[in-house]
Amino acid sequence: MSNQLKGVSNQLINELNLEKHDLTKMMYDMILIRKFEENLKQLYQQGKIHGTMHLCIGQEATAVGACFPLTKEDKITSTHRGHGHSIAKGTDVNKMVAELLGKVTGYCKGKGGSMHIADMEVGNLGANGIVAAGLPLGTGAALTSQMKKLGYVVLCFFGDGATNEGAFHESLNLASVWNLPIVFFCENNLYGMSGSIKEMTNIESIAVRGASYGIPSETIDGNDILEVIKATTAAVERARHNNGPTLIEANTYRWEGHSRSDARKYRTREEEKEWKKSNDPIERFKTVLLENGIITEDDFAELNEKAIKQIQDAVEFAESSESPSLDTLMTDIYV
Amino acid sequence: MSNQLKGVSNQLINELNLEKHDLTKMMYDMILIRKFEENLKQLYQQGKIHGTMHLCIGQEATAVGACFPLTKEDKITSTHRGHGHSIAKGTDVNKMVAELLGKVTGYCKGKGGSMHIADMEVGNLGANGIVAAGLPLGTGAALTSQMKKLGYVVLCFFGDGATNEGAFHESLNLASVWNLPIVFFCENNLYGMSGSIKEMTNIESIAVRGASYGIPSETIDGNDILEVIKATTAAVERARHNNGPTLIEANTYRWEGHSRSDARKYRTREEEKEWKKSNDPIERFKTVLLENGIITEDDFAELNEKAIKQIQDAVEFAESSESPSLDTLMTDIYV
Amino acid sequence: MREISYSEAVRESMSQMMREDEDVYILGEDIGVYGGAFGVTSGMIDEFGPERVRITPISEAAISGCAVGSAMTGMRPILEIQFSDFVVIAMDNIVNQAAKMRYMFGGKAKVPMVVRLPSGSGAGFAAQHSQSLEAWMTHIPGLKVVQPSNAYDAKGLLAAAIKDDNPVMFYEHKMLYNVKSEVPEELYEIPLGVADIKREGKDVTIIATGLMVNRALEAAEQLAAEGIDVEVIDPRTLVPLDEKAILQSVKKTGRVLVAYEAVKRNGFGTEIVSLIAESDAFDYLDAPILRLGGAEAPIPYNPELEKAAIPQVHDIYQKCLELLNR
Amino acid sequence: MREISYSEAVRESMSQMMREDEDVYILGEDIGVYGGAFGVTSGMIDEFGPERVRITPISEAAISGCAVGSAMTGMRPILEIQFSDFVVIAMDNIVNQAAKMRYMFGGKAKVPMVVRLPSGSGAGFAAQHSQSLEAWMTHIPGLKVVQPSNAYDAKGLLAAAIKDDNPVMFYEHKMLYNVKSEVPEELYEIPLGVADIKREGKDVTIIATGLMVNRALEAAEQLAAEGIDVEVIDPRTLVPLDEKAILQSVKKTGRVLVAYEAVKRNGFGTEIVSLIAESDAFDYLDAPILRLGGAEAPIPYNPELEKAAIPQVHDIYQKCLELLNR
Ligand SMILES: Cc1ncc(C[n+]2csc(CCOP(=O)(O)OP(=O)(O)O)c2C)c(N)n1
Ligand SMILES: Cc1ncc(C[n+]2csc(CCOP(=O)(O)OP(=O)(O)O)c2C)c(N)n1
Ligand SMILES: [Mg+2]
Ligand SMILES: [Mg+2]
Repeated sequence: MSNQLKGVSNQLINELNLEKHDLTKMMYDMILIRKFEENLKQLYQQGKIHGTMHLCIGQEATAVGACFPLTKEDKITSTHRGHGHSIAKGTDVNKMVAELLGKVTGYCKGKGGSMHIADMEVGNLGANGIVAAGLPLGTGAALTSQMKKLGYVVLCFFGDGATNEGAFHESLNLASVWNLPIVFFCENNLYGMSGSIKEMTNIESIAVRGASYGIPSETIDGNDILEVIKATTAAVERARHNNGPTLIEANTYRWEGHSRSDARKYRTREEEKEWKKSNDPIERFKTVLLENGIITEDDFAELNEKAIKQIQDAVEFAESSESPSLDTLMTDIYV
Repeated sequence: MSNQLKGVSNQLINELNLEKHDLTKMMYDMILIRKFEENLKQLYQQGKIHGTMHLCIGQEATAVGACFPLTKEDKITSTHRGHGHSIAKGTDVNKMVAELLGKVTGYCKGKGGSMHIADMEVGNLGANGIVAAGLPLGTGAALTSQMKKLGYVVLCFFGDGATNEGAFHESLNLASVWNLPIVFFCENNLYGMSGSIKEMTNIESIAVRGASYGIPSETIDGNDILEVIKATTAAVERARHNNGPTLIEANTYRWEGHSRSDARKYRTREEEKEWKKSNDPIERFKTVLLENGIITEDDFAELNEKAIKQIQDAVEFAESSESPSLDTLMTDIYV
Repeated sequence: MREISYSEAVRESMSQMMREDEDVYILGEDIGVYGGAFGVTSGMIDEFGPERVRITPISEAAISGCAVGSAMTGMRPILEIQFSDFVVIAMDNIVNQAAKMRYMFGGKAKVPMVVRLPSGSGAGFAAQHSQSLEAWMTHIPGLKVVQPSNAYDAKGLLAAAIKDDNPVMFYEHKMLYNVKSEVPEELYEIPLGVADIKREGKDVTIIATGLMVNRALEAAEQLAAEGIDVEVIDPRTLVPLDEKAILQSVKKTGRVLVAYEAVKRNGFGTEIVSLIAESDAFDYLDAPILRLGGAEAPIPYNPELEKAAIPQVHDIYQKCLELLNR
Repeated sequence: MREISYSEAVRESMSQMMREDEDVYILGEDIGVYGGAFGVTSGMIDEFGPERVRITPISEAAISGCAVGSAMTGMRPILEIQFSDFVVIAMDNIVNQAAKMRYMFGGKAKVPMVVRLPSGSGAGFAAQHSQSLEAWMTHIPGLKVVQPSNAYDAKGLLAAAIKDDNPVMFYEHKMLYNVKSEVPEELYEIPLGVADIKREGKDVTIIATGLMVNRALEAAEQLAAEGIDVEVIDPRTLVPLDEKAILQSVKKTGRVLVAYEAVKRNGFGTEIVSLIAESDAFDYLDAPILRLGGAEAPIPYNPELEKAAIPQVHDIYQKCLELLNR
């Protein structure tokens, strides 16, 4: 990791004044997401998961950092690449793995799979298989908060690719005009499925688009969890105090292919290596925590073990769960 | 008319170096549009036109000014409020009135009506009943020009309200990324159907949205035809020389209601009066032409007479035309 | 009983529901002082204010998604799509989100929303403003689809739709807005899924939807003069569909005409025909199951052409004679 | 003859047409080095370059409209919608623009474009990536709708679709992409509107579309073992529909099963049923017209549930027995 990158984080850790407990929890969540995804990859290779799935390895800091300032009452909308968001928002990994294995104990009783995990109880309004679809839904959820004076804030996750959908444009405008309590959080991982955002737009950064709606926006280093926390906390506060939406663009990188069938021809192995080597969000956070004496190497190893164990348990839970009975095909269609 | 407004025009008429013949033709076209619309209003009141129609009285300068730099090979896409655009692009008023009366001699053989007038021969790709639908179509027409190296430029007309549609966003981005020969021309007449653009967005001007796509943009006085010509000429030149799209926001005002059933409760009669009194694009252009000795009051009166006559002839042509035979119901569906 | 128009009935139903339940709100383009393109929401903003009668930008994708998002979090939105043709821009939210969310989430969400869709031809608005696309919606599990043919039904069905916890597509017909009929002042509900036998008869069954119900009734009057006794069934809700009422009538008469305004090919009438053709009522049929639907053409502007594009009273009359080999 | 897969057949057809006619180009998301979500365009960018194999932003509204705009001005675009479910975002351009433009303009425009739509379930992609919405398109006058069931048909029909001067919705089935069959190397066209009798028989007619054609053929084999002689008709194009072929077969067998994967309610099969029920073939029917369609549910993720959601070979087999009262 470059000294420059470290410098920012070290400064922020003092500025943000976070409790050790919170920092450790976030470190743990990031590791948990990584282990979760690594395990899914295996399960997929073993043929235990079918269909498709989109891993977020390399993007753990945006998920965990953006969810940190949120209370349980606050809500998120997520994407096809949503496992990290879900875990960070407090969604139970047992039920997540069970869902991925198509089991009745899964969040969706096996009916939804990776792209439709939702957990209303912790404010997770759901992953989504349609690019940018979470933005209008989140806008509506924010409207409920405003109309019913519930005080909660909505944070919408979406990718760089999603910002070229009409739904992005219309939602940001509507949220701005109605001054809704919402944070639009873009994970710019440089690519859509294969389309490089540099080629899919003609602008320097996605954050410039905020100005089209009178929405304040900024671009941040999405692999520095502390920077993510800082920006999101400010945005959530704005929303909470009726100051309207914010657009955050967090730069990051997905280590894996888009989905399981991606030969990654649209980018170089060197680029990937560079990100992995010098810009791993977990390594970066770990270094900051170590340097600031928040955790030790031993603590980190322990967190790792614990996460591995938690995922193992989740896989066991899922594997030992029942498949849904065939008659559930026709339930849950109407209330 | 304020001295300030006059000043700009007087300066421009020298700068733009326009021929007397062109200036007179434009004056005539503006008058012709006004007379056309006034006549439609009458025909509608007489029950000779049914359905709906959207008058552009008060917006003559944008239509005529924006079409001036276009050659016959260049193309426009238009809107529900498209009569002015059509006339300015050279579409024949006889066939337009015939279409509005549902006659077989109309542009669409009576099948399209006001919202679907098109004239491929003069590069008029059509009005459109769907707000913002002309933008992606125009983008495609510009792509044809680029791919087939045809050298033509496309100018898309749309309203302020249309800029909140996803199609606006997606089209500007696509046109920018592909560097297409297109001009996005927004007639900002302050209102959608009833929604004030000030309330439907949170921004000072629509032109700021260009930055979201890396598209140069500017806001102009749309009731000063010379300013319209200047901005559009520059934009068309940019497009023609492969320098990509431009976004122009032209401020103007529609004098009439949105369509024939509009009680105009969303705006004041004072506001209307103010625009009509001190910002009539025809009066403004006339004054400049008079002051610069391009035409005389007599010339102007003559142009007026001629336009009235031309519209009378068009109405006569239309009224004496046949209705389509019933078997045309099932023709023109497939090639 | 007092008579009010279809459009007043819709407004009254919304207003009464909004007085009863503060979670109900309406959103759409130009629904404030303008009163919406067809005046249906006229005056509502005065009573309920701009918070509950929310004028939106021209952004069908965002406003439909916003309706879904607010419905899944506790509100009961009524979304007015200005002309039902513009629903094309809102389809993702209706089809991929609202309709499927409960199922995809394993029953852990509900989306109580009503989408009001002024549809149909007859007003000279041409091809992009005159469609009848309700059949699309019936093809999407998770949606309910309602199509009232008169003011009384409109009021009661809309109340039921607003109270329903599922997304309901509510098709209003532009040409019915000004048609008056007797409507009680108090709020009442007509349950979704119950057909109405608009006229009893024993010789022929006409199953008609929307505007065609009224035309079928007119044709039935003319046929009565010829001694032909026509039964007219109005399903009122296409999903859920009152199959029983339809099949019973078919068994009784043995002759069926299905009449709808939408494009004939694959219109909702084809589902009704198929239901009958695969059922035990098949054995009671004394004649082919006839259909009348809209021409397989976009709706034209010219009024005569426009009229020719959809079934008229006389067409219905003729088809009934045909069914009786007369 | 050599065998190639359905997906190779689609690619070959596009490539051969692009070599023949420089106005043909393809646009869509990730169709470059990625080869598209299903690899159908693999390698095409190498031959034709990024100008004619145009990778687009994720902007279904713009790219569909761009296709229409370029088609009406002289190009012949092939638009790949990554999963047919995403067509919801492109519906305005398809339904209100492409389909109606020629008509609205009184015959003064044409829109020669093909929209390729990978559809259907079976791959575990769940509710938003597995739909079969071709029935929507058949309801829209001005569109043609094609649904090939094997590699040979796919190649020839696609060539015809690309040469057609109208907007053609071309439904490809994800589960067929890897299925191989004999396909000539040279370019050939299968005219739109001509059904294919995939198997001749005299006892029962199965009219099946898309993936169901293959299942019907399997069921027919099993039924043959029981002495039941099944005719399998594949319409191949839903619009225009080869009504004659269908009605002839019905008159011959007197027993009909219509099988389709799409949601049963208002799927395209209902149009086929209705056609038969209103025709003179009605009098030849010896049994009700049976239907098999997808469950009236969103497509679930779990593989067993997913399988249960659409007709299987055994279901077809059973229904045929039912038709014969066995
Ligand atoms: C409307 C729509 N179009 C296309 C797709 C196919 N698709 C799924 S993910 C994806 C790329 C999304 O890119 P981005 O928004 O940057 O998210 P990322 O995958 O990088 O997290 C695409 C094209 C889709 N699911 N929905
Ligand atoms: C997609 C769509 N939504 C709504 C409408 C109804 N409508 C027609 S014109 C209009 C207002 C358009 O405003 P603007 O773009 O500013 O154009 P103007 O009428 O002012 O010229 C509306 C809402 C439509 N035709 N299409
Ligand atoms: Mg991305
Ligand atoms: Mg306007």
